[in-house]
Amino acid sequence: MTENMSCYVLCDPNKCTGCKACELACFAEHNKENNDVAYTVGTVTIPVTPKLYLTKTEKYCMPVQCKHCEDAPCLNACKKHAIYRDENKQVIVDQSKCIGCKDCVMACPFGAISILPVSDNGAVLLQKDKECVKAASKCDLCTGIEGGPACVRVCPNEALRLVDLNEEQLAKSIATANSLYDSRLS
Amino acid sequence: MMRVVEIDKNICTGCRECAKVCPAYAIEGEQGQPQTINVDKCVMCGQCVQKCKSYVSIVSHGYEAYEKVKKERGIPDSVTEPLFAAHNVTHIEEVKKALADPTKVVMASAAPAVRTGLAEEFGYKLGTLSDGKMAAAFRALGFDYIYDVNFAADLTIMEEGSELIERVTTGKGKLPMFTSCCPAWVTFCERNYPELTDHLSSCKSPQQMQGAVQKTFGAEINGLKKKDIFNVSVMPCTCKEYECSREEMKASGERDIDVVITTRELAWLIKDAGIDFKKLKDEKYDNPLGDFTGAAEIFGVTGGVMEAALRTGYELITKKSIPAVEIPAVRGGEGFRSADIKVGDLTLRVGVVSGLKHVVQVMEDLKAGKMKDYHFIEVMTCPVGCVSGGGQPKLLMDTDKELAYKNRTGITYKMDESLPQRKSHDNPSIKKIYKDYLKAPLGEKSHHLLHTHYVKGRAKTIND
Amino acid sequence: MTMGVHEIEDAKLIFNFGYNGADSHPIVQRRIVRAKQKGATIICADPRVTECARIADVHMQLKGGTNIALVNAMCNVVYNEGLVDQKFIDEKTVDYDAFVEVIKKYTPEYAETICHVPAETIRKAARMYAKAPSAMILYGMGVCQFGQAVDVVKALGSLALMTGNYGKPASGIGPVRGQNNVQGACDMGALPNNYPGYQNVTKPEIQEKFEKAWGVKLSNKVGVPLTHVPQRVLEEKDPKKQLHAYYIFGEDPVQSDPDAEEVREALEKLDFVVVQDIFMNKTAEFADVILPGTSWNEHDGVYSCCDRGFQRIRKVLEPPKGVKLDWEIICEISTAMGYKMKYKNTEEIWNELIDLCPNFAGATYAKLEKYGNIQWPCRSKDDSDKGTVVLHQGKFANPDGKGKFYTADWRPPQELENEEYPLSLSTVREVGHYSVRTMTGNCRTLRNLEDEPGWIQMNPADCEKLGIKHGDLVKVVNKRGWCITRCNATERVAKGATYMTYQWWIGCCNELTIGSNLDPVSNTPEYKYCNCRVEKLDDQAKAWEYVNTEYKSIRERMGIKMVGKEAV
Amino acid sequence: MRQFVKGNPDLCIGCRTCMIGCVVEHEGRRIFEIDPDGYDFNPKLHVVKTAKVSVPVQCKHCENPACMAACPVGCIKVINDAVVIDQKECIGCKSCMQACPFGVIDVISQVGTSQSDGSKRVVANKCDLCVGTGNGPACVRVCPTEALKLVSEEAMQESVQKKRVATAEAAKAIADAMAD
Repeated sequence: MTENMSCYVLCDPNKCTGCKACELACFAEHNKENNDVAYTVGTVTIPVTPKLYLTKTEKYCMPVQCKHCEDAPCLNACKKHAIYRDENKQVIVDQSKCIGCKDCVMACPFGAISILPVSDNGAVLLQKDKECVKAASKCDLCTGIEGGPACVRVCPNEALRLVDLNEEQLAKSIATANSLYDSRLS
Repeated sequence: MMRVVEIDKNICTGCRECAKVCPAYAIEGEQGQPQTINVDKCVMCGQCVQKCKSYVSIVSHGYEAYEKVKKERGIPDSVTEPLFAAHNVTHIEEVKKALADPTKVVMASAAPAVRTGLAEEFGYKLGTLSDGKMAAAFRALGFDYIYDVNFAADLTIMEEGSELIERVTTGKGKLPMFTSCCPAWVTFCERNYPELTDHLSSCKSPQQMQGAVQKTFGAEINGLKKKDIFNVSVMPCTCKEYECSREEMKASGERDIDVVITTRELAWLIKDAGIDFKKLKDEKYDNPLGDFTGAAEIFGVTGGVMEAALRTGYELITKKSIPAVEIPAVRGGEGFRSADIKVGDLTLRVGVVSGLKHVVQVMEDLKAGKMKDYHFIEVMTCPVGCVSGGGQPKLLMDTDKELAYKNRTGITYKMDESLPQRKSHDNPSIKKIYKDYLKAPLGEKSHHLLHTHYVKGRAKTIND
Repeated sequence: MTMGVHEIEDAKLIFNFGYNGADSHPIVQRRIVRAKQKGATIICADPRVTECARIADVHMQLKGGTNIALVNAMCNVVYNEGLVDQKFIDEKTVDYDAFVEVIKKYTPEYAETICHVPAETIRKAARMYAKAPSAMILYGMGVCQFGQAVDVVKALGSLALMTGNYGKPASGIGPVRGQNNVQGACDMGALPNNYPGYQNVTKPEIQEKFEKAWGVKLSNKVGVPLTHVPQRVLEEKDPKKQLHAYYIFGEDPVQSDPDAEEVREALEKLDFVVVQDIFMNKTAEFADVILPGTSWNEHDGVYSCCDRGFQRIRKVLEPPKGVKLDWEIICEISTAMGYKMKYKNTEEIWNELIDLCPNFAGATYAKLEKYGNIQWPCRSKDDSDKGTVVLHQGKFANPDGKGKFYTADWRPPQELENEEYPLSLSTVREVGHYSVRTMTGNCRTLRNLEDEPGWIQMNPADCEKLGIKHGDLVKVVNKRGWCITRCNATERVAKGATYMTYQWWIGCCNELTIGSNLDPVSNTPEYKYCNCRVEKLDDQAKAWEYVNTEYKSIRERMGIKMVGKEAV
Repeated sequence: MRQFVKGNPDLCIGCRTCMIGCVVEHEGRRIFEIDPDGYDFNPKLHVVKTAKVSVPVQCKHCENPACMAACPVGCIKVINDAVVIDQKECIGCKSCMQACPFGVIDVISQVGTSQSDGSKRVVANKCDLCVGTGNGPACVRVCPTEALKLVSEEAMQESVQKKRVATAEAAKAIADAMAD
């Protein structure tokens, strides 16, 4: 049996319309506590910094987000140990440790990471030289947020899905076994 | 041409989620390509503005794009919230200019639904009432008179109720009569059912009544010249900006409403002035044009105009007190519902349309002669009435929509319950204005100031 | 080289054997990198993890001194697995059967015991090489600087023969020669057995041709190879055969030849030594006469690239006052010795040369100017003859037109590791410093990158055993001599093996190398293998003092001006 | 995002031309003309060779530079979007060197300077992207194998965008496979 695997959100580009509701919801959910983002747009005082990124090709589109790789190149590339694996095997960026070196961005084969400004208390954090603090921003599967991944919840087209391969593999293997059983007579 | 609702081509991702909510099928474009609004179809309801999530992003548009877009749209620097592809054109700078102009007497008046949403923009729970805080905010912003469109809502009931009674009892005028306070609906009707515009009540919307009264009666009682008065209307609606610019809306001789801003823009104005909304103490509206009843407040929700009209209509017809002020039969959500209401010997068959898409079947039935039993039909373009209007605070997550509508509606009815007068004709200031100025509903002055006519087939352009 | 250097970029497969382009010729390595980027397969045979090994698809990290066993084993795989180009062998080659007899013994398993390369890796490399649509072999000093060197070259040539890798683009075999214009020196006849253009001194018709052209009597005897000089000075008893005078031109044998002690002895004993060079060097310290020469950018001329390409070089700087051009010096000496040699310019010399060398005849200055680079053979002065990129097209350049198979049994290096000297020592190159340090040691930026006393590359495990750390000064010693250098602990070298570059005056590894094991054909010494011992130096401060004092004293002796920090 | 120079170990041959290019760019042509020991030879990048890689390492020009945050005298500044050490103000405290997780800051002694006790000034040294020269990073220009690239914000975004498109294409394939 394979290792217990981390979960991730996967989009079905056949359903995605590219509305960015996922990006906005992601931002809203992650900034309720520290940046006083409430229900409405008017409560936002900082730049929208999502953790997944709508990507358009000529024919279709979808948000790209972290796969929570089992041997995560971003985690391996991070010299500051600002990327860690939590108890649920999710790959998480500790933005307070990130120095914005961009190694993880280069390492990630999916383009799931962007370097974006960091805000606290409703304002963008500034460094000594008044430049804004920036950190790697990527999907954390809404760890610690009630209701699970916000992107999945808000998608108007149900294009996003939380993938738990552990369960799916099991279901698939049972289905395969059943079909073998069914076909044993023929 | 006047621009009311627009889609910014540079920001639109072409998701066409807006097209799904557009009741007028006005949004055109290929999937995945920037969309355009067909102005010949658009009713300016702003539901696309509410729906759009395609924001100006530092990731896809860069760091400078946000400030650039803000500047292009004439949004104050102080605004920090995300900006989206679909947006309504703001007139906030005109309001700021008027407030800063010492020669102008600036009068504020806000629609009933505004006070159910405004607080959300300051971090309050969905559907927190901010009636008193809003009055205080207007005062802090430097408005000279803090009036209220709710006053005109009561006035509307007087006029529209009387008109209904007249149509029902004398046979003068077409039945069923349709409400005319929703400008998006009126525009839709003029465009698509020109032959049926006679069914519309000739009453102006509360906003326009309020404007006309402020610049005439209001000028008189306050010793002002109407040309010095600058009327600012705050609306949960994007179409109201268009409504106030219609040629017919100059009963006072001037433009009756000078500028309309939305609930969201009022929040910008408050933030721009550095007012700490949370710290504001409740204040009162100015008399007499700021007095209102519970009947006026429920204009903000679907079925509210109907319910308010019935409360007054019942008593005007029967000369008796209505047995139950609340009429749950006309309350509800999106769609079309009808009810038979006993008014003395009369049974009024009424209908309520919530969501403009649902009006099409009604109108087709009307054309087919299937609506003969109906006396009065209320039409609201937005899903659950003005509380869900295109100018209301925009939700970051549409999963909160249901809760927002429920709470805003709930607080509207709660406010109605809490008010001393709940029937428009009980409003003392209404009584006073008829006594001192208008004389009687449907009278000559009313006809001039408070009623309008419709342009059949107002079709081709918004600002013809 | 049977190919052009520029063809490397287009190779489908490069078999890089004992050649470290990144350190020796970065510009060639660039072509290898580009080939890789363009999808070429790279096989590298090298005892160290060189830059080429690092990007190779297969790296055979063989033990030093086992080259031919590895090549034979690869041939064995190609033969046994039927990967040969039989048509090519039948039509274009000779001596195949004798060759097969030798390689039969060299199964990969057998070779593994000699080379320490896993049999499977040998098989994999052999299959890759044989199955490639075209394959190119590049080799360097890792092949040539052994007592058994020419055998390996022939064996590599045979590997290319049995797979038909000749006469087509981006194939063949290429010695990427060590020094710039070393090919030119050979082309020009600076070899003991040849006139210019590889025309043998023992052939009467050649002798006659040159006698006629120059108007003098010429000898038909083969001269003394460079590496035989010490022996001919020190050990030759017959005074007529003994060497008495030595004219050294652009060489620093004290630094570059093996067994430096022996070279110094020979120079001491010689009656008369002339050194012609651009800067002082260790050999010049023994000179009776020093003739200051001009550097590469102070004169005109022609260089030959390792791929037989002639290129014009042009003067960009005026030489210092009083310094004569090299060819002017030669003319004057010749004239003084009784042969009136006189030229107006280098073109005149060149024209004389190409008229005497059929293979160069077409490479006129005008054409070099026009085409930039002409690879010989270029036999016609006609504009259409632009030289020859690929050799051996259609038939081989041998008299019978056939490619000749040859290989030999493996012979171990002469001096192996033993209890007293448990490590092997090989000389290598480092990028930035060229051969001896006469030129690059005087280039300030290069000296800033690396300077005395150099480094000895060692496996970290060996360092740990000896208790030495990276950067420590150590003493390297064997029975011939010793030197002091710094320890470079690196995973890139195998346990038991050490490597040093031979330009350093203090960290001078040629104090230790062997002068006596020469390849019987090329007379090249076994620079790549001798034994040694590395000793830890407990008093590092004292060792540094020795290094600094020694360096200062050498520079003082050579008259190099002391300035800045060193002057203090 | 700030630009930075990135070395590619697949292309690097370890020749260190970049290091010389760096010094020549910062010291100017005078280094070929003056006393060989009268100039600083302090490359702002270093070629690292291990068993697996050869590649120059240099400052990443982090968005939130740990070195800048650690500098007690504020001599690490952002100039033209490059993180630059003002060596005139540096006190040689080595805090930045410790804070930098990449080991790309050196502490070097400056020729021709002296402290009150006569010893040479020792200051921090690292890649400044050759700001102010107008030529762009010298290391990139001189590399014979084009192993060094200046990664601009645009290039970075382009590369991320490419990867995102590829990810979307893969997701489409998964969705199509699951729909079958």
